[in-house]
Amino acid sequence: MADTMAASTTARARARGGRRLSAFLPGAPQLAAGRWGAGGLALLVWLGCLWVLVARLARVVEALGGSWDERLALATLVAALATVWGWSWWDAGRAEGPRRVGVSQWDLAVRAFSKNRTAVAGLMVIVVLYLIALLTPLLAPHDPALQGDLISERYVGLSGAHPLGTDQFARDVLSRLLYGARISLLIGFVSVGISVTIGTLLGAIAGFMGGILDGIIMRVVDMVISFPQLVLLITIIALFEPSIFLIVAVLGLTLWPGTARIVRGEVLTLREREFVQAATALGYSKRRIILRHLIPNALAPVIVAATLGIGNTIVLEAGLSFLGLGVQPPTPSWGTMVADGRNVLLNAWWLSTFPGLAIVFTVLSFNLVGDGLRDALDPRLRS
Amino acid sequence: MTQHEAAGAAKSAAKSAAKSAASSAATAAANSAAPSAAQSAARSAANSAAQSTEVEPLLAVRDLRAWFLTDQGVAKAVDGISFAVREGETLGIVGESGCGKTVTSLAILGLLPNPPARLMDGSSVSFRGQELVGAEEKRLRALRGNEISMIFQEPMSSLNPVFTVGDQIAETLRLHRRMDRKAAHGEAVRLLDEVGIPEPGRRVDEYPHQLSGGMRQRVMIAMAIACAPKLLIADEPTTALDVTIQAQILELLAELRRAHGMAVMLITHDLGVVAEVCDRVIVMYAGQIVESGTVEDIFVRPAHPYTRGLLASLPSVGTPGRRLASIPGTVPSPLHWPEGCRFRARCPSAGEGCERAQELVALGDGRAARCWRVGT
Amino acid sequence: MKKVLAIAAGSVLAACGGGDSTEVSGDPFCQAVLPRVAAYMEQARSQHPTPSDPRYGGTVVIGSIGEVADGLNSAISADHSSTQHQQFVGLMTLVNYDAQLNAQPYLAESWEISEDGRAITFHIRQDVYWHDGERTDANDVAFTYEVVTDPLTAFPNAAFWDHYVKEPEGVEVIDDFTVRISLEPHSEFLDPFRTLGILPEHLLRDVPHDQLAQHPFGEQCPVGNGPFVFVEHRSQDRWVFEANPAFPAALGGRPFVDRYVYRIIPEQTTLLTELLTENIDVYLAPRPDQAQQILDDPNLELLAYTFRNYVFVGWNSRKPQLSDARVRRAITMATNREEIVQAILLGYGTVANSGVPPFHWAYDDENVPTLAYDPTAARALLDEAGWRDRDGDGVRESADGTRLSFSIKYNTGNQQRQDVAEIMQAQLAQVGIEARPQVVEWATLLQQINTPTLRDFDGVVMGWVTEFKLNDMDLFHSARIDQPYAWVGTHNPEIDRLLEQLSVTVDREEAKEVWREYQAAIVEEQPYTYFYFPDRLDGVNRRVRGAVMDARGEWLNIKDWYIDPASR
Amino acid sequence: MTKYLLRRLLGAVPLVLGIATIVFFAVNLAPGDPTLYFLSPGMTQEVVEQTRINFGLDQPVHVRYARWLGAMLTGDFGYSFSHSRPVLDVLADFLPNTLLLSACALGVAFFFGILVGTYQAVRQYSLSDSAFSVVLLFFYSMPSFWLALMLILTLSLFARNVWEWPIWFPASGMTSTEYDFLSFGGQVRDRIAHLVLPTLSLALVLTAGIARYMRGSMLEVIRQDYVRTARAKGLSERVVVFKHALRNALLPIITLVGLYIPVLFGGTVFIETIFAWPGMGRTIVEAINTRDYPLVMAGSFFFASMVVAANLIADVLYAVVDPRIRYE
Repeated sequence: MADTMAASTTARARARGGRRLSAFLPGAPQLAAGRWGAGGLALLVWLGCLWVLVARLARVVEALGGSWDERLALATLVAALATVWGWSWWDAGRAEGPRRVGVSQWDLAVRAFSKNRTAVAGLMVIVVLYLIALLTPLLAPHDPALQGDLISERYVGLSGAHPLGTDQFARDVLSRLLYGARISLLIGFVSVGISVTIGTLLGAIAGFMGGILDGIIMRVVDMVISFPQLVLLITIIALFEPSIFLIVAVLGLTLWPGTARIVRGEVLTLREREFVQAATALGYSKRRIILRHLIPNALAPVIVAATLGIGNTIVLEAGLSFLGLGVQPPTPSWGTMVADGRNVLLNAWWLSTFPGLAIVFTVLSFNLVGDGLRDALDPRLRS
Repeated sequence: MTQHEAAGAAKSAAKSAAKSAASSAATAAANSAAPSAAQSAARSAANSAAQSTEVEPLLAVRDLRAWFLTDQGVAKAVDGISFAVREGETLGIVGESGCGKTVTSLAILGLLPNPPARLMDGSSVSFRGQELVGAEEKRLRALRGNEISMIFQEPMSSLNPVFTVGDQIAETLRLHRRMDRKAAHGEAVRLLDEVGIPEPGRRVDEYPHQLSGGMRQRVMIAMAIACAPKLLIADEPTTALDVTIQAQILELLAELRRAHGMAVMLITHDLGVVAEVCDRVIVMYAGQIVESGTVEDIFVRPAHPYTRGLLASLPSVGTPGRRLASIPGTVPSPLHWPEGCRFRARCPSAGEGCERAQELVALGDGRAARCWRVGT
Repeated sequence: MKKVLAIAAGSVLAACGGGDSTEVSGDPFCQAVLPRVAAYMEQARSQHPTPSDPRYGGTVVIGSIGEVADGLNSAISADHSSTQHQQFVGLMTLVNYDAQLNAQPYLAESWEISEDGRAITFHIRQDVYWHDGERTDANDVAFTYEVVTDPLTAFPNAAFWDHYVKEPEGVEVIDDFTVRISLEPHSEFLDPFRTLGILPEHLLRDVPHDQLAQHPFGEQCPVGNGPFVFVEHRSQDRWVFEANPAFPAALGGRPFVDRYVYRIIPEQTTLLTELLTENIDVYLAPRPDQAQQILDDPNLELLAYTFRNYVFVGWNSRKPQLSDARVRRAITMATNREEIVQAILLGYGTVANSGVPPFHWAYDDENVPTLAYDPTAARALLDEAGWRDRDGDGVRESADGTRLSFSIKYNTGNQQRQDVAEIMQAQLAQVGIEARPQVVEWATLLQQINTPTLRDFDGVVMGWVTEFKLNDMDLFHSARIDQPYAWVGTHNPEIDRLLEQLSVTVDREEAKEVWREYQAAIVEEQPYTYFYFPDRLDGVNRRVRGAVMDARGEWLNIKDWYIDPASR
Repeated sequence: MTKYLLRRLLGAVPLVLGIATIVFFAVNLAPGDPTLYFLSPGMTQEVVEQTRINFGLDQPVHVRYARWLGAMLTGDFGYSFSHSRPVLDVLADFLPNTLLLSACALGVAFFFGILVGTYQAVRQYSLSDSAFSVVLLFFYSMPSFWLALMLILTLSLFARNVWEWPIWFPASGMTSTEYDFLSFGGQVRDRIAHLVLPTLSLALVLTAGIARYMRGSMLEVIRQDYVRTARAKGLSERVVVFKHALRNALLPIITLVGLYIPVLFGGTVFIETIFAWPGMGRTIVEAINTRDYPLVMAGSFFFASMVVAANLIADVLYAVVDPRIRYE
């Protein structure tokens, strides 16, 4: 008995020390304890936000009364700092003692996911990306649409004033890259959101109801899937006036069949399972069964498909912009930047290269996380 | 039907009837002691005659240690076992699952996946005087399926679903016997007939999923004996089959053994099978041999408490209503074998002196047991 | 195992190796015509052996982003590269222009104009043969004239023939080699005959005129009488021509190069790469920001010359913000066009003040007033016109509160027009004008600005490729306000008068004076903000010798190009 | 089996017609009108009207749809006015080139995808396994047009002019201009040289996908009992892996053919434009821009039917390879 008593006191002492450290450097105690994923991310976000606060103080103050996206950026900055500090304080404070190990399916999945190093790295990149996207109004050194002196500042290579060089209108490539991130990530996120919701609903209905409804939905799915996605997109977008909303709507409305098929497959297997039969026996309405029982259980493959989908959508948007049908100027998106820079690839290589790399690394992170989720959520692989 | 056939069928029918009632061949053997005991005694007598001239055993395993190096630590699945198999002899290897039976068989043929498995230094497996541990892969391959072949437990998944049974049998012939395609196909049909598959001419070009479990095991056997191997290792060949088929397969094995003078190493956890088929038996527990001897030694005069426990846990027709005695506890994890006698925690007669590591005490005439009490 | 790899590798190669797609077009017309051409060429080669001059031989390859859209069918062609292939490669025109833009004899040996100026009589050369052996004669010329002046054909440049008498009375075959065409006297009356490639009457006479557009003659099996003979056309990929040994010696005889290939490569980065890796000899119209690469490469030479197309922003005078000429002038003065020429064209271009190209005899920049870049004057002009920034939001409003804000439309895929719109947005903002660039798909944009009842635009960035006979009638004349191209809806009696006078002044010296007055009126009215005449750039490999390119076109003297024997 | 094929074919017909109908109404309901594309200075209103009649565009939409559907059923896909040739001729020109490029890309992707996937599975957890995984994922996440531009920059331009490598690849076209004068061997080499960069640009993305599936499938198969039986028969590791294991691991990969064909055709739109490859993908995009209704509809009709055919072939192939499947 004696030694356990001593152990807990030293644990409590160490916890108090951990807390003091996390007060100044959130994430540091977790990092010291070897949890480089969570710790690293917390520390990175903390230092990043602090730097933004200090380096861009004038912009922060100005943002108070600024436009909605500046106020949103400010809110994100404050929220990020608060959550990181709070989490680190709570986490460091928890006594070193036996931690209550959750056993629910999600806890198992989270633990399996965190063991996969590349997936965690991918997740970190995504979190940082979304943070940067939200903080862009404070972060971007110049206004993306500001055209410098067309004679002297055109196609200037990497320099102090313009860390990533300037484009054909002497605009700052770095600022356009940051604002481009907002557009590309937004399009990726929203269109996948639309397609996943439609796909899940229709898939669940088709799977659960069966009969002619299933037949119709599946015929439509076959039709949309067997048509080269890109040609369908181009047909629709080229014929109407291209704008972000049209792109998001069209992407959302043509990408849902993939999810629908996955969900229908899951629902078909789930439908036979006892707990669904039990629910019908209890007299639940069909709508309730689909929404409360079938969909939550079919979520695992949907989440994986959604994560991979975002990556795929960003590549698609870049493709559309390459054909001149994507986001229209002067709003920058990564696709348009690569397209604009392609004709001067030889003398202004940075115009296409940096947005191209941005696309690859973002899509890579989404794919890594998608793979990690697939392995973590797939019970068979967790043997 | 030849005379011998009739007798065999009659005998096996009677026995399988008894077995199907309560799968207690050993007790049946013990109850109707007279005929089977005499019969097995006669057999062992023949063997012992061979034994006396001390000819080099067909297979000699000396101090075999097969350890698995996993993240959680070293799993000593097989921890120093030695035994021998003589020409034409049927050796039974018995023990609860997880005691290292299958690992031993795979170690002999060098089929353990490396990593994570490794044969520790000092392990030796010599087959007809030729050392296999550390032998060149090419030499081992020339042996497998040719001089030592193996059949497995799951007939449903042990045959390749996308090749015809004929092809899979012919493959061994064309590899080891350099037969051309037509000759190998003809030989395959003959082998199918020899293992008792009806209409072999048609069946040879069918796919595994078109055959029943019993028939697929017969195909496995045909594949194994294609090159008339000296030793056949059978890893739980009948466990996945239902009782009636089980008897037919054992009958087939016994027949083939007599016809080809082939030694059989039968791995099973079913003592009834051992009693019926084997000449000698070794009982394994926690990666070690705890007792070895002839079938009679083991069934009539079990020396090691673990063997006695195994026998006691067999249901027997003769004594209805007797509570089955089961051995308490479970087999310990190979990651950290207990100190001293590994059966100590579950041994009813455990006591002072069992904390020391037990040696295999020879009891004369090839019989031995790993328990200090045995010597006294 | 080896077998598996072999099969897999073999199948991959076989799939890649097969699939040859050169094919003789399945159309019956072509199947009848092409063998005759081959036979005649065989005979011509033996009759006219290649002279021993080292300049003969080799292949020249020209690469461009666009297909020769209408091929050699001059009855339906509106596309610049098609007309050039008709004029200088496959067909022949009655007259050609020299460097001073004076007509020179070509298919027509000589011509006379009647005293009252109401008829021209052309005398056709007698030594010109179609590539299938038929001799070219007056019937061909008459047939071609009838085709292009018949409204059924829907000849795109029908306006060229405004002042000519329509068929059949308009043309008369006097004898096999003489033809008379009647017309009303007007300026530059020979110009249409410089652009019109003469078609083979013996092959196309029974094709109904409204079916000519769909006839395979243009793109699948053209038969011409020019310096090059058609060999093959793989759509969207390449055109292949061979030297015509039977081309009249008096006109220089067969071309030096044996073969001329025209390759279509839609991506400009690829085109530049193919030029730099010497897979093509000539890269037509590279982008100004690619010029530096061509200048840096020792094997290449960059030709830059003023050309006859200009880019402008047309202002819809029906819109309240743009109805006042002072506002339009202020917009022009607030745009630093000189800087734009430097920025977008890297200096390869001249600022334009009207539709008259710099090389044209009517061009005169000394005594025609120009609207130089002067933001303060622009602000003053806007104030004078009653547009002031009343609510301090940086954008001017009129007295009744309408904001001086409008859209500038341009078509997708045209980088330069996008640049113009984006730069104007930034520069006009400095004088309190809000200009919103708006991209529209090409065909949709045309419908919005061409449909008289619609005219759905404020500003539109557009460009014209003019012929040498300048004619702004369709653009600015108030009588034609409901024609497709009267986008800006100009109502200016002074401009109407000058336009009518210009179209009938025959003598160039006299016309110059009228042009000066017209250009001054245009500057005053400022219906367009004329931006620039972009120089035409061409990247040419030094192994190609003797190439002359100017406003008249790139293929101008392709029959005199020769490949340096050393690097053939 | 033939009854199954018939059933699938009958099922495919409404599918493909449905797609063609979607595209028909998408194209026809959009603003803009093809004849405007031919406008140039001086074109009078009557001329515009005349062209519309010449191309039959003056009819209301439903009339045109009925006429188009009727014509299509009799095999007449109408007339392409941007190419001024019957649509079937245009397709005959371009479809083979796209099929050739797609076949090569698919062949290369599957060949190397399977090879790499198998190698990774056999060498699981080794350094090369994780190295391959990261590199493959890198290509899998790359937009094909950016990859194409980078390939041109490096393997065509820099290779010849900057690094002076012994071999470099042409950046455009299907054959060189001297193709007709080359020996047969020369012609094959020339064709392959022109195929390398476009095929690589299309195939690399697919290879990454196939390798990932193959690795998973192979790992699954290697754990099976019959692989252990094969080893117990004394077969060499290579025979065990490439004969016994590979055949079974290939089964799920075949279904990928149906999944990847649409992705492949989508990719051709960029690759054919960048490498000046006269193929169907690029033609359809140009047709859309020029409102060439008949060509757009015929093109999408053929694209869709090829995808449906690919799925059908994948299923039939599956039955051929896997004896357990029998379609009645």
